[in-house]
This record gives sequence, C-alpha cells and structure tokens, in this order.
Amino acid sequence: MYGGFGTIGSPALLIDALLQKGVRDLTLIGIDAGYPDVGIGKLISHGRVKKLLTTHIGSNPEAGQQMMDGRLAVTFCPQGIFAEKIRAGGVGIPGILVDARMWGEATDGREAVLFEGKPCWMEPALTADVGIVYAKQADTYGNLIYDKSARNLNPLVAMAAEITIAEVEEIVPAGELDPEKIVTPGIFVDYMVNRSGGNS
Amino acid sequence: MYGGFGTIGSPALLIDALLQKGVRDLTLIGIDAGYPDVGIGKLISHGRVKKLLTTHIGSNPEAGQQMMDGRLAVTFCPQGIFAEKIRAGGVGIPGILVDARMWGEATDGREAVLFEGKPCWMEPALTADVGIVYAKQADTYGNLIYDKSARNLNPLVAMAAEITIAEVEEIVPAGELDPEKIVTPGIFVDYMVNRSGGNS
Amino acid sequence: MRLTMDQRNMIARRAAKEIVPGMAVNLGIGIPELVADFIPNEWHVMFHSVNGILGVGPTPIQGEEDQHISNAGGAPVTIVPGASYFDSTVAYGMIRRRKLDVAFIGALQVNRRGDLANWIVPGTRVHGIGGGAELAFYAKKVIVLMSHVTLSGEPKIRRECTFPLTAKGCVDLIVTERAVIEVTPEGLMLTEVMYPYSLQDVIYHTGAPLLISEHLQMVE
Amino acid sequence: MRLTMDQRNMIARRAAKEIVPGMAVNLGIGIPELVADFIPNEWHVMFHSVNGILGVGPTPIQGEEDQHISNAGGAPVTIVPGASYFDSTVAYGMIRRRKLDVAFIGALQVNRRGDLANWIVPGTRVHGIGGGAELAFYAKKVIVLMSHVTLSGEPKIRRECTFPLTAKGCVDLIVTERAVIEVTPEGLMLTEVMYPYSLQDVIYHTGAPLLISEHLQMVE
Repeated sequence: MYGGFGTIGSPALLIDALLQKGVRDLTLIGIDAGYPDVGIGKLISHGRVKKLLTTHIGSNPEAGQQMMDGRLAVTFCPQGIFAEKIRAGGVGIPGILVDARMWGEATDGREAVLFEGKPCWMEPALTADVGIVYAKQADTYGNLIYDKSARNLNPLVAMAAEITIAEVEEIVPAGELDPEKIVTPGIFVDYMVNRSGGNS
Repeated sequence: MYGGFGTIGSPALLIDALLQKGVRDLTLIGIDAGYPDVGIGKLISHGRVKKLLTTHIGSNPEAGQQMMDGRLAVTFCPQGIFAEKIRAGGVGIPGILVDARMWGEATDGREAVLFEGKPCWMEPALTADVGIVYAKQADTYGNLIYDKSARNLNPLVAMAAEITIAEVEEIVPAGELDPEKIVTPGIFVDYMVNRSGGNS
Repeated sequence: MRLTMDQRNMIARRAAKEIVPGMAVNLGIGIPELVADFIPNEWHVMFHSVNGILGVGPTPIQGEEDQHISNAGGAPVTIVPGASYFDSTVAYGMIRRRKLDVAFIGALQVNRRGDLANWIVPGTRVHGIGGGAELAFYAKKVIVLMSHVTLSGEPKIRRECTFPLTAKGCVDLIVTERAVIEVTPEGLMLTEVMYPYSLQDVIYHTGAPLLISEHLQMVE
Repeated sequence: MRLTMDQRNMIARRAAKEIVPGMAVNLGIGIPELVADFIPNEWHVMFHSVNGILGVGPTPIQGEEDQHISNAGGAPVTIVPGASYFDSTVAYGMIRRRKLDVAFIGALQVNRRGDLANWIVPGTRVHGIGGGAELAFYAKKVIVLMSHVTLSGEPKIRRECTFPLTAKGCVDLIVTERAVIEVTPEGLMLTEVMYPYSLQDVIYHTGAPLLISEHLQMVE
C-alpha cells in the first residue's frame, strides 16, 4: 500500500529501493498507477506487479496495456470510497457501508442490502502487510507531518499497514514537532528513511 | 450534537445560551453527560433533554436518576464506535461495520451478520440537525484549530451536523491560520460565536 | 473533433457564469481546470481538489511552483487565504456532505435524462472510475464541460449512453463549444447556441431530442 | 472494603512492574491513573488517553495546570516529548489496531476465564460502557486493578460474573491489595500474596477456584 496522489507525496526512494531489491508478484493498493516512468508506475512498467487495487490508471497507459493483456489484475473503486476503505483498515473496523445508488455501473453486479431504508453495499476495509508513505518531517518517535497537498492518502496508508515505512525529508528529536501539527502519531510508524541520508 | 470530553472542549457559552433560550425536549448526542452543574449536564439537570445517545454518564448522577425514573431515554454505545459513528455521519457514509465479538453484553440482542468471516454489526452513522463545538482559533472562513486535548470529539461533531456552530476564543482574518494546522475546514462551519464578544 | 485552446477557453468562460461569489466548486480534469481563470479573486470562490485542498488559487508563475501544491490532475497550483489541507477522506467527506455547490466535470457521453458516462470506453483504453461518480452524485449542481462531438464526429449527447454510466440523472447543465443545454424533467432544453454554430448545426450534432427554449440565445 | 490511599498506591506500584521501557500503555480511571507515578521518565513509556493524547506526562504542579490538557477522567495532566493530540477516532484506531501493549483497567467483577464486568451494576447506578469494552478486547495485555472485595465484603473475583460483561476472556492479570492472580488456560493462578494478608485470607475472599503457583511469593 502506498501514499501519494499522482507523483505528489509519493515515496520515490522507497519505490526505487523496491525496484532495486527485485521484489516481484506484488499486490499494490493505492489511489492511482502513477506514470510509466515516475512514481509507483515504475514497478508496474518493470512487471513487478500482479494485482492492483486502485481508482484510476489514466496517467499510466502501460498499466492499461498490461490490464488488457491479462498480465495485471486491476480492481477499480470510486476514489472517495477507496480512501474511506483504507481509513477503515487504519482504525481497525472491518468495513463501511456505502450508498449503492452512487456507484453508477462501475460494479460487479452484486446485491445491495437495505440499511436504514437505503440500498447499501458492505465494503471491506483495506489493510496491507507493508505501507510506504512520504512525509516532510518526522521526530525520533515516528510522529509525521506532511507537506501541503502531499498529505493526500499518506496519513491513511500510515495507519492501515502492518508495517509502515516512512520516507521523510528530515528527522528531528522527539519534542521538537508541534504536537498540534502532528498528523500521524508515531505509534503507527515502524521504520523511517531519511531522504537526506541515514535511516532510523 | 456536542463536542467535548467531560468539561474539556465543551462549548460552555453555547450550552448556557440554549439553557437561557428555554429550548426543551432535546435529543442530545455526545460522548458523556458532563456534570450536573457543568457542561452539557446543565441541560439534563434542567429537564430539557428527553433522549441521550452517549457512552458514559458516570460523572452525572442526575442523568442516571432521570434514566431510572424513565424521564430520560439513554442509549449507550462503546466509546470508540460512538466516535466512528459520528465521523461516518461527518463524511456522509450511511454506516460502519463493527466487530460484534468486541461488544460484550452491552447489546440489545440483535443478530450479527457474517462479513468476511467475522460476525459484524451494521452501525448507522450519527448526524444531527445542530452541532455545537468549541475551538481555540477560527478564521473568517470558519476554519478551526482546537487546543490540545480539547480537540477530542469536536472535529467529528463539526462535520456531522447540518448546522454547525463554533464557540471560539479568537477569530482572525482568513489567511492568518497556518493551512497545515487547520483541523476543521471552514466549509463545515456555519456560525461562530467569539468568546471574547462579537459573533460572525 | 478536437477542440482548439480558444474553444476550450470559451467553454470555460461560459461555465464560469454559473458561479456566484462564495461558492465551493470542484473543477475536474481537462476543460474544467480552465474555469478558475475566469473567476474574479474578490468573489472568494473556494476551489476544491479531491487530493486534499479547499481554496485552490491560480496557476503559479513559472519558476515559482511548489512541488507539493498541486490539483488532482497533478498540475501545480497555489492557494488562497482561508485555504486548508486535509487527507482525501475529508475531501470526499465534503463531497458526500453536499458542501460543494457546483462540480464541473468532463464527459464521454450524456443522455437525455442527465446520465453521465465518463470513466470507460469499453474495449479501448481504461481510465478507472476515479472520483467522478461521487462528485457527479453528490454535488448540488453538476455541469458537464466537453466537446459537442467525438474526434470522429459522433454526438456525445445521446438518447441513451452506450458506455457504462458513471452516475445516473446527475447532470444539470451541459456546456460545449456549440451550445448550452439544460437537463430538465421534460428533457434536454437548448438555451444557447455559440457563434459561429447555427441552431441547425447543434440539432444535427446532438443525438437526443432537444427542446428549444423560448429564451434561446444566439451567443456572439 | 474501601481501599486506603496507601493500598491504592501499593496496587499501582505492583502493576507498574508489568511495564517495560518503550511500551504504549492505557491507564483507565481510578487506581490505574496512579500507575504512571511509578514509571521512570527515562523508560519513555507512552501513555495513551482515549480523549486524544499519546504521551501523557505527570500530574502538573499545582497552579500550572493547562485547562485543555487532561486525561479521559478529566484530571489535569502534562505531555512528554514526542506526544501528539488527535481526535477520539484516532485514539480508538490505535486501540483497534492493537498498538497498545498494556491496558490497566478497573473492574466490578472478573471470572475464572478472565471475563470482565465493569460497566453496570444492574438495578443501581448506571455508568455506561465507555471505552472499556474496546480497551479490554483489543489491548495486547489487560491488567485489572481493583479492590479484592466489594464495599460489603463480597468477592469481586468469581466463578461467574453476575453483572453484564464488558468483554469476554480479555483479562490477563489481576492485581488487588491482597493478591496478584494470573488468568491461565487452566484457570486463575495465584502468584503473589500481599502483606499483611495470608494465603488463607486470599482464598477465603476469592469466589473462584485458585491454582497456587509453585513460585508463589509472599510479598512484604
């Protein structure tokens, strides 16, 4: 599972590291497929991904091609529901109910349940074995602060993964971040990689 | 629906205003019942409340007494689920799924549905006609910043009410709050009352 | 027919007239992105971006882009006073709570009941549903901005959509380089014809019956 | 029997031994609140409060309280370096994601299988379920801190709970003014007897069968 929206807030170094390590047969969960040569799309272009749960692959024709060829199994979900499903995973609830009337025809034909008078679908929470996120600042406890619209899905992914790895611009001693400004409490972060060198 | 946890982050002036206005037969939704003479408990002590959806009334024996006497209808919900239900209302999803095994015997005996192999309950989102919250700072657009643990339920309530009224310590011109630090975007806030005088 | 930049701007300029000061507005990718350029700053319109901004401002001056302030399409933007950042669940919370006054959205097809198809051309390239379904379903007013016909000249406004729907009955208004068309309970109502197109041309290139407004305007 | 402040502190001091440096710990209301006083600062234990703090610090010096930093019981607290504030959904997200190593919790009754009853005394005062069910169900280790018997002298550790349950099979350890008892698959295992109580006294005031640990300690 990866944070970022397009290339904004995408953990570029961690993606490169996965590529170099030769990891393959990945199942990826993230908002889009990046671009063929930038962001998460690199892993797809290099044939390392077998399944993709996402909302949109328009910016990565290579993903579309692999999907048509049957090499990449893609499951689409409307974007806001997708984000909620990751959040549900992040706070440990099994799923959410969504209004089935919203979903147009982008469905697999399943039946809705009637809930409080509305046709609803039960949507399972999304979690992952590993989550990679990008943040601007971290402290030594793992608390994270993002940067403007590079926040996007990152705080959700940070909570929804069993092991969360954060790629950060800077790591400061605990106590130096304004506790009001922290978006992801450090208890959700397992490892950090400092973009300017040095891990933690 | 009201923010605050005990008396911390409780919109005291707005509660007093409701009391003075003589509003009655209220249905209240909030994490606890405050104290008999402080916070939301005042409305209960004055007999203005007919229904209460909450998690805990231990700090307000008057609420307990009214419940036993049948004057106040109280519905309890575990605290974390209660907060999630308000948030679900705040983001406009119909409900959430919760793990039925967690809930001990604090149930009304309803049946669980089997979802992804787990017994779950479908819990409806909570919304309200009016929400009252307390914040430290607002700007003229209605963006809110809370204060330390006075945040608690306030950002959730701000999103879950049809009309949200914020009691704030200070209102500054739009653009003066750090956009990274804003917790509640102003689009969710309809009215503001400045504690130091002057409404907006 | 591929639109010229002039035509795209003309659509955006016309679309901007649907906005009044103080509204919260979502701009989709494509022609909708251009709408912001036709809204005066002093209107304090709050532009919403699903990646997590409320209060998107104009395109930055070249060389002054901030790599971490971008819209949902990935284009660099700025922010206005009163803007805030948040995660995507809050962005979509605003949408589902019906806080958005207008959503401008691109389309592949619209039918006479205002059904919208904009996420997949079966058998060719797949984009994915993205955020379109939720924006279209929940925004108070949905305005489609698109070319009137496809690259091969086929009408995009049709009796029935042939592509899978994004959302049903959601479209309120259609603005193209040729016309402005309202979706009414009685059907599609042509209210404006854009220069240099003629009424006949619009009717000819529209694949659904059109009611002609008694206030029909021929726009110069 | 109502506990003295000394007894409450003794329970808290014993409970603190279950913590190791770096743990994330939730302290319930009542005796659990006292546990923090027995943990050295340099252990960097992160105390969690369901109202929205991770990193609760010691009670502030009188006169230096911040009215907006309090624990879930409403008592003024401080924060430690690395602390953060968040809303209650995130606080419970940490709980459900099993990020809490230990939860110390008060109880009305515990049975021999580790079922916990702490939210209602039927027919008398009603408190409400609060956050107890979720903490008890999801924390990696649940330690009950309570008086060994009720005000009228009835055992609180029982073969079966007579009050409605908060959570089933969740309790790992019970610490009272008289004893430390582990919940094991074989049943309740008495491991420590507190001075000045005797083994006989503990057995007499416990309403469930006790296994006696071969390493039973008589604690001075």
